[in-house]
Amino acid sequence: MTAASLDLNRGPLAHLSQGTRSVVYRLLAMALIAAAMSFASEAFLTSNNLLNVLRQASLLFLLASGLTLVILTAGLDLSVGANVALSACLAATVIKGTGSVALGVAAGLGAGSLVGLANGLLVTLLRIPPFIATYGMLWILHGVTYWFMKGETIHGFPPAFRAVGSGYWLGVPIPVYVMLLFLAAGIVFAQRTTWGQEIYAIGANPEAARLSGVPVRRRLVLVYVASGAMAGLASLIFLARLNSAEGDIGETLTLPAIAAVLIGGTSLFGGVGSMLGTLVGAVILTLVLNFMNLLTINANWQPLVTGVIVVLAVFLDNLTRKGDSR
Amino acid sequence: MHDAVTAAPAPNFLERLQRAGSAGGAAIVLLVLFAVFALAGRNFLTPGNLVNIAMQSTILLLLALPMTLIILTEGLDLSMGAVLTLCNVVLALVAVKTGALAPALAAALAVGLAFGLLNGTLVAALRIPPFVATLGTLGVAQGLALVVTDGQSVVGIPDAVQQMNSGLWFGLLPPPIAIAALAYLAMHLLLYQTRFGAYVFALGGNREALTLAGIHARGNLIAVYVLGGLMAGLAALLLTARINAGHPTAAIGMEFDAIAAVAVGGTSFERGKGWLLGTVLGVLAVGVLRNGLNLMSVPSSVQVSAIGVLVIVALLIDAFRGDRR
Amino acid sequence: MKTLQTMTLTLAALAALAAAGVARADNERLAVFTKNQTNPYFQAVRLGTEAASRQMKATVTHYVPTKPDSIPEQMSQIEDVIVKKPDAIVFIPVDYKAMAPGVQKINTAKIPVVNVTDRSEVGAFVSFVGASDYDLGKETARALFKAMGGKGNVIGIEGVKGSLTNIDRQRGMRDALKDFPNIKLLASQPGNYQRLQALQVMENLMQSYPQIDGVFAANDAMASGAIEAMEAANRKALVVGINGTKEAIDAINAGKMLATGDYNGFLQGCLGTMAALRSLRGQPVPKEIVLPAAVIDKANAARHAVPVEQRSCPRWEDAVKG
Amino acid sequence: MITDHSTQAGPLFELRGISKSFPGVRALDDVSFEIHPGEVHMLLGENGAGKSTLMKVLCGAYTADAGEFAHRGEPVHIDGPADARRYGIAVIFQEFTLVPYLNIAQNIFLGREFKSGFPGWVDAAGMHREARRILDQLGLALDTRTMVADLGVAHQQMVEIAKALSQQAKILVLDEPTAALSDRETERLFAMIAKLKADGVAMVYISHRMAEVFELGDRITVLRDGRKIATRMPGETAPAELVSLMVGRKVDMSYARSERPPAGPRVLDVRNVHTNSGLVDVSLNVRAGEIVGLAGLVGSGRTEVARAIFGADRVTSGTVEVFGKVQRGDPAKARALGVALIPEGRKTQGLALIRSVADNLLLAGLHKHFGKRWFSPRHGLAIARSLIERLRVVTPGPLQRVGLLSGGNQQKVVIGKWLNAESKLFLFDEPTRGIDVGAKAEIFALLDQLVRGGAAVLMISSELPEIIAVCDRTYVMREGRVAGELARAQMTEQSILTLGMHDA
Repeated sequence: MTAASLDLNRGPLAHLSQGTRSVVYRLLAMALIAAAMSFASEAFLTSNNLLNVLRQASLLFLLASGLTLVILTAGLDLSVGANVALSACLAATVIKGTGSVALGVAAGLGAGSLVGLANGLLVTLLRIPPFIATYGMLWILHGVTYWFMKGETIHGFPPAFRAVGSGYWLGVPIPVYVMLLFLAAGIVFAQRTTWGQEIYAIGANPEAARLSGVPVRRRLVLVYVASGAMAGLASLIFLARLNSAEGDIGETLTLPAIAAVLIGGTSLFGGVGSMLGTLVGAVILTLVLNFMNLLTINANWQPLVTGVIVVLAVFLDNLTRKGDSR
Repeated sequence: MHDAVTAAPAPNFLERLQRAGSAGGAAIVLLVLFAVFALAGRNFLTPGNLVNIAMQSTILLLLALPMTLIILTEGLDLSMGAVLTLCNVVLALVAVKTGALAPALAAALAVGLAFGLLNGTLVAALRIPPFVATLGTLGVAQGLALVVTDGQSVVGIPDAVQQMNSGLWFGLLPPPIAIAALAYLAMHLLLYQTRFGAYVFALGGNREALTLAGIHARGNLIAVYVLGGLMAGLAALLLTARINAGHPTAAIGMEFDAIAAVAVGGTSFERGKGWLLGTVLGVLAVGVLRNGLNLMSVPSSVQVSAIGVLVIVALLIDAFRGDRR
Repeated sequence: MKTLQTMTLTLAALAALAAAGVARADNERLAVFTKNQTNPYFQAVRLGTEAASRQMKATVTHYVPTKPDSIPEQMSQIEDVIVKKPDAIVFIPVDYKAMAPGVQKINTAKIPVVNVTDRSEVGAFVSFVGASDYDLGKETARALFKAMGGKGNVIGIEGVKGSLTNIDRQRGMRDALKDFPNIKLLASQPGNYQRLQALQVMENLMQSYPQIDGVFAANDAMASGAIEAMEAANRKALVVGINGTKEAIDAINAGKMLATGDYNGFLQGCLGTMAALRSLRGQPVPKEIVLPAAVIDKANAARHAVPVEQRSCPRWEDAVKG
Repeated sequence: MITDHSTQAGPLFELRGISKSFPGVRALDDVSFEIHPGEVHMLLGENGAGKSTLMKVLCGAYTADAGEFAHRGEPVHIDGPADARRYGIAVIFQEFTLVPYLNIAQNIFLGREFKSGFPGWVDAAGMHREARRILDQLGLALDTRTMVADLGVAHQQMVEIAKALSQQAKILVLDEPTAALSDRETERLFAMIAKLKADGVAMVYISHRMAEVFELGDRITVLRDGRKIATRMPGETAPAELVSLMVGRKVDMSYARSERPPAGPRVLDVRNVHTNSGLVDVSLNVRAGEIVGLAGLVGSGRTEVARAIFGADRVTSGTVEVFGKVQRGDPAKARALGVALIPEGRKTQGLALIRSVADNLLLAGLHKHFGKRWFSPRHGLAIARSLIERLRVVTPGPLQRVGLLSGGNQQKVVIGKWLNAESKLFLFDEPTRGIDVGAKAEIFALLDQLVRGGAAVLMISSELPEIIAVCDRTYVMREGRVAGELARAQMTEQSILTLGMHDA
């Protein structure tokens, strides 16, 4: 039994499923945080700033969405940040070399997916624990990126490509559309496909899934490829936004992406979580950092605040998941 | 079954090694690396260089030892690198202020203890998954290290601290190696000769058995994390002596190195299966690889990838050997 | 057993591959320490050392921490290098204070060492080669303030807190500010020398400050990040950075950036290497070589446009006066 | 409430009016219970009747909401395992309480390590000596330094028993101790129980096996729905009465089987199969419309046969042919061919306990109902509802977490999963283990219905009466081989045992 538990099985939300309820709580929390912030800073509650927050959250979400699938299967992908770096550098090289954005996009997505495939094979065929397999992969990717880039920067891309990162359509930044698109795709994939159902089942009990005829290895490879592909996609948005690629791009993104997934209510033990939750997680994380910037609070406090939010989110989750031993 | 009741043969030493944590991966990797570097590099097998490797491995070992125990309980401590960093900064600040070793070390150990207690409480009492809890405290420790130093290094460390990195203890060993060896010895005895050690295996292997045996599982679990915090405090002494400074990012990310070393050493993330000596081999494997590649003037980018390959290959060897059971 | 052999072979092959990369030379062997593999500045330094050693017929080996800017790792690399006993060392400490024990080890091993870029607080060096961050900060800021016509609002984007370069660059900028009473520093936030962080900091600060006329970024990557942020928001301001990277020079030529302080890693690499070799060969070397603070702007950008890979080191006598 | 028939000295331990509730469930309701020295008190009840909860209250793992305890007539408190131990209460749990990577001696004395001179230090030599003594008593020749992870299930159960014995318990609670034991080991355990009885140890023995109840029991208490229904002496009752007390209605024990049409074509043909899991040259077949038994001792390779057919274990030589097609793939391929496996471990292998009843019911049949890709939650719920109705699964609704259902209902969900997949060949591995009598009857009725519909069933069971009552013919396994095949007319407990025993 949990140390303390609130009885949230009664009340207005009682008819909702556990998963839906946990997302509703998160949305409420997000609204509360936003409301509190708007008192402290006038600049905060402007449409410009909110769009700004969404744009910043979009990168985090794209990375975190692939990770969500991986974590739903009780796996982990520590290599996403390194994957972004390598994919971005490859895509940048191809764009500069061939002048073709399409080829560059293909290179970025392809490289990301291939890395994901390698992770998936390490985890399934060779049965290395995901934590270690993807950590080893992180080093390998960094090494390859460093070797490939030799400390240089590649910059200056065609305006059409850059618009993907920094442009607007109907007053809303384009990355926000990309984020919403992949949110929808993620929700459909997780909730409305048989593969999604099987992925949840694998996370909840891999042996039972296997003995129910679910091709567990193939599905696992799929989620790692998805995570890699999303890293590849994120790398492209990154590239378009920064208008340059260098070896340390993305290095600092992995832990925040994992944090976003966890704040979003996806359980590290697998089988529980949602895409929408991850989006809310990414937005909450971005909101707080944005707020600290607006108030010009010393950036030294950022890691501390992030850490506290992660623990708090999961702790509150424990309180609301009554009687759940997990 | 009839013959089911007959004696299973007593395990011989080798079998016991293997069982204790597949054991093979780290040992094989270490041997191969040793052989290759000994043949390829002129300076590798010199006493001076071997001492070098040992010295370079001490700090990581001090983290990896308690990490082994934590992983044996099916836990994880991602905050260890950040806590070490914070302890490093605090130790440096106090040492500069007081000019003495004892209060500085005491302060570092106190910080380590506090974070160990915090981690343990979050994990054991509030039931937050270890990965999440310690990811959170990672941020807290890192943030505090930045805040108390405002991002600056702390220098002017008194000699009393720096002496921990020079001279010989017992006329034989440099102090860091002596401390690491003693730490290993203490941890080994703790794990294999005391009740607490048995409870560590039980925490990971079958926590309910422990509760049903009337043992306070939570208390023991907290103790494991406290041990991690204290060892980070002790490691801070070596780190401070080594770099003669406190630095707010000195050991950021070292927890992942420690976890990798534990895994390379053959400890599993599940069911309390593991082997403390394997961790030493894992730490040394990483140390030997880095040192050997440096001696061979291998480009840095290749070194980076080589570390990843090492981790994966060691685990692969274990995975394949595990198949034979 | 088969798989085991395969893996053993893999390991051996890896090591052998590595062995093939070993450079052999009969001339002086230099070990070069830089901070990381990702920042173009250090690549320029490395290229500078290579160019100089080619010209002077020596060989260099690079040592870069596998984790960017890792103090313990650079310490270990120093220890490993001492085992190899190179003829001399060209050294950029990852931290100018915390690498003191490493420098002492080099000194104890009696390997001549030239300090480059970040001036180490402790240790005996053949020479120090570097630029004055203070002067660069001051001159670059001055160029910005002048271009703004001596009035308006400025945003500062700082580098890594506590790093020597950042401290001095900020000090220089603030001293320059004193001469321009009508310029207001709205905010100064750290971007940790990183493009993305600078971009996001800029995006956020633009929300708070509707009127921004100038941006002083402590390096070029952050300046580029700030420019990207403003372009996306359809805003404009004069932006300066420091380091003189190719990217910045391109941006200056394209009219996106006002100026960059020339940190000239290539030249620092050249001179550091030359100083080490000269001292080995018994030629005189000054204790300190500080490059004059030069600001690259549209007027003189053409001179700097040669890619680093194609540059060659100047003659010692031309570069080092007195 | 209890009339004391047997003992002169009065009860050793009493529970009076114990109640215990969990969210949504009243697990124990005013239960009183007493234990006398030197008697074996059998505890019977369907799953979910409250037996396990009662045991956990007794050993201090749960704290009762209401009620009191008395030790030799003195009121006492039990507030944790340590208290229970003080009164000499020891429990042999059904689910193992062993730590895999500790050795046998360490496991036996977990939490009661022998102290040595140095604080915290254990006297390992002393522990091994004492462990040796206990193992010898049980006739176990295992090395006390062996890691428990390296032991088979039966040996682990024996270590569990050794652990309880080592506590010199005055009150020993045994929760289905023979479930994983071979006959020989069961015999040894019974001998041990007799000896303990002679020494005056009181025992509470939970069992689902009627034979044991009458062989060992001095007194029999039946629980139902968390309440005590009755206490009987073995001489005064019969199995039929006990069963009706357990289920609250009369149930026919014979699982009467309807006459079925003659079996159809062969749908499963296993030829000369060898596996790494220990099967040697196994050949057998099953035809459409028949139920074939697979009997044999625990560890004889029955489960391995099912797993090999289902593709869960690799077949190293020989062939498995299903519906005329060679199956050499994984469970996914077996499923595609119409094979279903209802595994032995319901909770570990059969169900995703944290997911809903509906999610579990749908898992194996997703491809049948939703094509290759798209899934519709609404359609899924409708399917789940109809399965729940068809199988009479007792659940508040399809969205209930399956882990919260009783054992019998969980088993129905596992079966429902495969009905939904429209399987044609069902491999049942101990389908009635740990399931109450009422649910057993329902499951057998379902089997009958399946084969009448043209499906084929291979059923593994340790309960010989079940095999005899339900199956059309049976194979008997011994040491990884098929020892023989028995036609319906030849099947008796005697004939099956003879084939399955080693010394036959």
